[in-house]
Amino acid sequence: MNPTAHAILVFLQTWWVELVCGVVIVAVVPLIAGYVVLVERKLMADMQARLGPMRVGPHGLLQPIADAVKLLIKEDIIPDQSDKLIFWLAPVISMVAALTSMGAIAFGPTFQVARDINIGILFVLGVSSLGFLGIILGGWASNSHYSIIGALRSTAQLVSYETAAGLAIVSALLLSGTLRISAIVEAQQQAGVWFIFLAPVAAFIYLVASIAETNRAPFDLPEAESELVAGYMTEYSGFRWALYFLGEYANMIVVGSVATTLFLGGWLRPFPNVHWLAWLDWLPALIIALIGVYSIHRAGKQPVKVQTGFMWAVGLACFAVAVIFAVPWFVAPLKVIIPGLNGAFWFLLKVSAYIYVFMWLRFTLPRYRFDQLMHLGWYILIPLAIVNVFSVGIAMLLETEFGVTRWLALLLTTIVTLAAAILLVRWHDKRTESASSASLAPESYAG
Amino acid sequence: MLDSVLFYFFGGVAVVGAALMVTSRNAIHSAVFLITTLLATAGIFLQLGAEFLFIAQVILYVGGIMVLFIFVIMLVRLDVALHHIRFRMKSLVVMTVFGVLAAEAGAIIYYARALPGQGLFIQNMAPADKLAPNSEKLAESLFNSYLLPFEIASVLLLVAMVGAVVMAKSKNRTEES
Amino acid sequence: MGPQHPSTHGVLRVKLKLDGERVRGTECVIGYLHRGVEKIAENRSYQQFAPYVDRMDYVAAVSNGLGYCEAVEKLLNVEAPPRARVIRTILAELQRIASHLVWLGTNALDIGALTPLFYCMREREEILKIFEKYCGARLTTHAFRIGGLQYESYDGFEQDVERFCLDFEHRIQDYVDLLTGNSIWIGRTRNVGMLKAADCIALGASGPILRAAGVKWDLRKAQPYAAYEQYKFEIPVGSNGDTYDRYMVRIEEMRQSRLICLQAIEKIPEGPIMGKVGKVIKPSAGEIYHSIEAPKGILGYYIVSDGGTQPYRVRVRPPSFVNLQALDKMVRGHLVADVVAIIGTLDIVLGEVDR
Amino acid sequence: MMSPAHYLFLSLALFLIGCVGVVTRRNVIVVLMSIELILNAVNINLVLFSRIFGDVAGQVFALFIIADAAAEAAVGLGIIIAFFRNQETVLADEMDLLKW
Repeated sequence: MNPTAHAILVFLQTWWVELVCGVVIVAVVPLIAGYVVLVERKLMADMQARLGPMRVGPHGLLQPIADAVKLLIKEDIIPDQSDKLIFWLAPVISMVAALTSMGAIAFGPTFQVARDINIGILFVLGVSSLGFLGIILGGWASNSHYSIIGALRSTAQLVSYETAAGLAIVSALLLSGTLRISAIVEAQQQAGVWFIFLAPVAAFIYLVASIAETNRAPFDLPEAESELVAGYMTEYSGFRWALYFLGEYANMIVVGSVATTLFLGGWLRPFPNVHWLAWLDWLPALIIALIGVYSIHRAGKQPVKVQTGFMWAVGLACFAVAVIFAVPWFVAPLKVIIPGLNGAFWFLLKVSAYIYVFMWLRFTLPRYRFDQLMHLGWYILIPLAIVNVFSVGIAMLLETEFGVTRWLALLLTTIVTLAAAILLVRWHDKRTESASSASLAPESYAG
Repeated sequence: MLDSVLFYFFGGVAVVGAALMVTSRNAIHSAVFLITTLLATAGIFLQLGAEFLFIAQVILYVGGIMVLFIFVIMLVRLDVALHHIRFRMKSLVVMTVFGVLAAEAGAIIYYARALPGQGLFIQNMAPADKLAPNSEKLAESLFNSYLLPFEIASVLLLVAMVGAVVMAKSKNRTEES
Repeated sequence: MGPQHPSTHGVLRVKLKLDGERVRGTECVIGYLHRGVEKIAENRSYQQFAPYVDRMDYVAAVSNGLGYCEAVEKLLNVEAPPRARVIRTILAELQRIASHLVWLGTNALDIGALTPLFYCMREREEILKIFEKYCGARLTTHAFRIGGLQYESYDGFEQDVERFCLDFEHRIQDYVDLLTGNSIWIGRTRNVGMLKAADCIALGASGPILRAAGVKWDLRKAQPYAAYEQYKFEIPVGSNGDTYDRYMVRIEEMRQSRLICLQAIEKIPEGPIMGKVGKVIKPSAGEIYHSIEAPKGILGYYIVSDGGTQPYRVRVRPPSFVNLQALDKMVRGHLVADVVAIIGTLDIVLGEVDR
Repeated sequence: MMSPAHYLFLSLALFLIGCVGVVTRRNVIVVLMSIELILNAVNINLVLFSRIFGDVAGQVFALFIIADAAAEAAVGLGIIIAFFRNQETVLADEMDLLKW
C-alpha cells in the first residue's frame, strides 16, 4: 500500500473524525427525516391514485423545508396546569434517545461515530429503548386524559414488543457470535450469505416488532386519529411536536439500520464473495448518475422557471456525487476509500428498502384494536421468538457437535419453528372461538 | 485530561440529580432526576471500563425499573394525594441528618489513614487499553464460576414478578378479568 | 364522543357509559342538523318541495327524489312513462353504488386502512360526472320531476354508463383483494356489533343491516317500483349480522346494482319522458304511504293532501334515523375502538337523521 | 489521572444523599427511589474495585445487585399500589395499620 494511501487511512482514523461524524449525524438526520416524510407522502399519494405535495418546489422537493419553517414559526402552546419542566423535557428525551442510538450504528466500514464499541448492537437497542420515556412523560405532562391514555397505551405496546425484538436479535447474534457491529458484518461476509436467509423467522419477528416499536403502520394505535385524536402528541404544537415527529422518524431509521446490520449484511454488496459479480461495485456511481440524468430531463418540463433552475441544480449535485464515487477507481492511491464509499451506499440503500416496507404496510393494512395488538404481542410473537432462539441454538449445536452443515441445520430448525408457529396460531383460534360469547367483545384472533 | 473532565461532569450530574431528587416536591420530578442520576452513574461505569454494566444499567434500571416507578406514579395519581400535606421545618431535619452522616464518614476516613497497609489510597487502576474485552470476560465468568447465583437470581426475579402481579391485581375486578 | 369527533359521520354526539375500556351503554344526542324540512313542506307546493328532499340524505340524493316523486305520483295515481321509469332505475342504482362507495371509504378509514378511501372516491367521481352531464348537479341532483323526468338523457348516456360498469368490475376486485382477505380487517370486524335478525326486526332496522342479519327483505323485490320488476338480480344476505357480514352484503349489492345498470342500458324504451301531469298539481284530498329501497334502507314518504296545491303534511321515514336506534344494542360490551367501527357500519347520514 | 479516591468520594456522596432521602422523605415512592440510589452508589464502588484488581467478579456482583433492585422495586411498588387502593394515602407516617 503506497504511502499516500496509508496517509489517508491514518487521516481517517484520527480521533476528531468521530467528532465530525457525530456532528454530521446530528445535523443531517433532521433533514433526512424531513425528506423521509416527503417520500412517505409521495408514496402514499402514488398508491392512492393522487399526486401528493407538488406545490412547494418541483415535485414538492422543498416541502420538508417549508414544513420545518412552518413548525418553527407556529406559536407553541403549553397547557396551563401542565408540568412545565417535563412538558419541555419529554420531546427532548425522545429525540436525544433516537440520535444517540444512531451513534453506534456503522453506516459504512469506516463511517461510525462510536468507534466500534464492544457492545455495538446492545448499545443501539438499549438507548433507543429510552425513547418511550419521552412518550410517557409527554403524555403525563400535558395532563389531558386523552393524551394520558395514548401515552399509557403506546408505552405498554413498546415494552411488550421490545421483548420480542430483543429475542429476535438474540437469535441473530447466536449466528454471529459477537455484539460488535463490524464483527457481525464480517461474520455474514464469511458465511457468504445474509443472516436473513439463515434465520428467516427471526428476521420476520424483528420486522413485526420494529414496526410496533416505532408506533407505525398496523400498530399505530396510540395516535389513532379516529379515537384518541393524536395520542400523546395532542397538546404539543409547533417545534415541540416537530421534535417528537423527527424522533419517530429517526427511530425508524435506527431500527432500519439495526435490521440491515443484523439481517441484510450491513455494508456488503449483494453478492460479496462472488467475484464474477465484481462489476456490482460500479453500481453506486451509475445509479446516482442516472438520478442526475432523470432530474435534468425533468428540469425542462417544470412550469415555473425557478423550478427548472432548481432541478438543474439537483441534477448537477447528483453528477458531482457520482464523480466522487467514480474517481477512486481511477486514481490509484484513493483506491483505499472505495469500500468505505460503496459500503455506505449499499447500507443506505438497504435501510431505505427496509423503510419502504414500513411505508408500504402503512398504506395497505388497517389498524389493530389495542387488545388484539397486545394479544398478538404476548400470545403469539414472544413465544414464537423464544421457540426461535431455541431452534437456532439447537442448529448451532447440531453444527458443532454432529458436523451437520450450517445451513442444513438452520433449514431443519426453521421448519420446526414454523410448525410451532402454525400450531400456536391454530391453538389461539380454537381458544378465541370457544371463548367468544355474543355479548362481550371476544379476543378476536389476529395474524 | 479528557478522563478527568468526563469524571467531574458525570459525578457532578449524579450528585446534583440525587440532591434534586431528594428535595423535589413533585414525585414525577424526583423520578426524572433519578433517571439523570442513573444515566450519570452509567457514564461512570463506562469510564471505569465496564461497558456491559453501562448498557445493563441503561436497559434494566432506566428502561425497566424507572418505567415501573413512573407508571405507578401516573396510574395511582399519587401527586394529587400529596399536595395538601405540608411538613413545616423540613429543611432543618434534612440538614441535621446529612451533617451527622457526613461527620461519621469523615471520622472513618480520618482514622483509616492510621491503619496499616495502604489505607484508603490503594494502588492505581490498570491502564485502559490493557483490559480484556469486557463483555466477553463478564459473560465467561457469569456462566462458569457464578452459574448458581445466576440461576438463583432468575428464580428471585420470577418470584418477584408473580408477587407483584398478585398484589397489584385489585380484588374487586377478579370476576371480569 | 363530541359532535365534532372526527369519526362520527356528521354532527352526532354519543354519550358513552364506560367501565374502563368497555362500553356499558350509549345515549345518542342528535338534532344538531335539524332544519325542520317537514314543517317547510307544509307551505311549499309539491314541485317546490322536491329540491328539499335531496338535502336530507345528501349522499344518496337521487333515491330521495325518486321516493318523493313516486309517492306524489301515487297520490295523483299517475303512472310515469316506461322510458322515464327505466332512466330513473339506472340513476337510482348508480346513486346506490356511489353511496356504498362513500360508506366503504369512510368505514375503512375509521378502522385504519388509508388507501380504500381514495380508490372509492375515484370511482364515485365517475358516477358524479354522469349525474353532472345528465342534470347539471353532482350531489343534490333534483333529477326527477313529479310525473317523470325533466331532461332527456344526453346522447352518449348509455356509453358512459356502460364504460363505468365494465370498468367497475375489476375496481371492486381491488377493494376485495385489499380488505376481504385481510386478517387485521377480519379481526376488527368479525363478531363486532352483532345484531341478530330478531333484534333487527324489533328495532325496525332495514337495508343492508337487516339483510346482513339473514332476513331476505328488499323492497326492490318485495314491492317493485320504477322499473325493477323487469330486471333479474339477487338480494345478498349475510349470516350472523356482524360488521363483516354488513361489509360483504354491501360489496355484493354494489355488484348487483352494476348488473341492473348493464341490463337496463341495453334497451331504454322510446317514448315520452313526462306523464300526464298538469302545470299545477292539486291532488284530491287523501293520504298515501310509499316506500322505496334507498341505499341505507327503507325510505318511506307519508303524504297527506287537503286538495290544495300544498301538501297538508309530509312525513319522511328515514332509514338512518331508525338504524341509529340499533347502535346502543350493538355497542354494548365492546371497546371504544369498536364504537367507531360500528357507527361506520350503520352508514348513517345525519342530514337524514335530523331532517 | 483519576485516582480511586475520587470515585470513592463520589459513591460516598451518593450514598449519603440516598440515606438522607430514605430518612427524611414522607412519600414512600421517593423512599423507594432513594434505596435505588443507595444501591447505585454501592454499584459504583463494586465496579471501581473490580477495575482496580482487574478481576471481573465485582461487575458480576453489580449485575446481581441490579437484578435484585428490579425485583425489590417490583414487589415494593406492588405493595404501594395495594396499600394506596385501600387507604388512599401513600405517606410513610400514615401507614400505621398492620392489618386493614
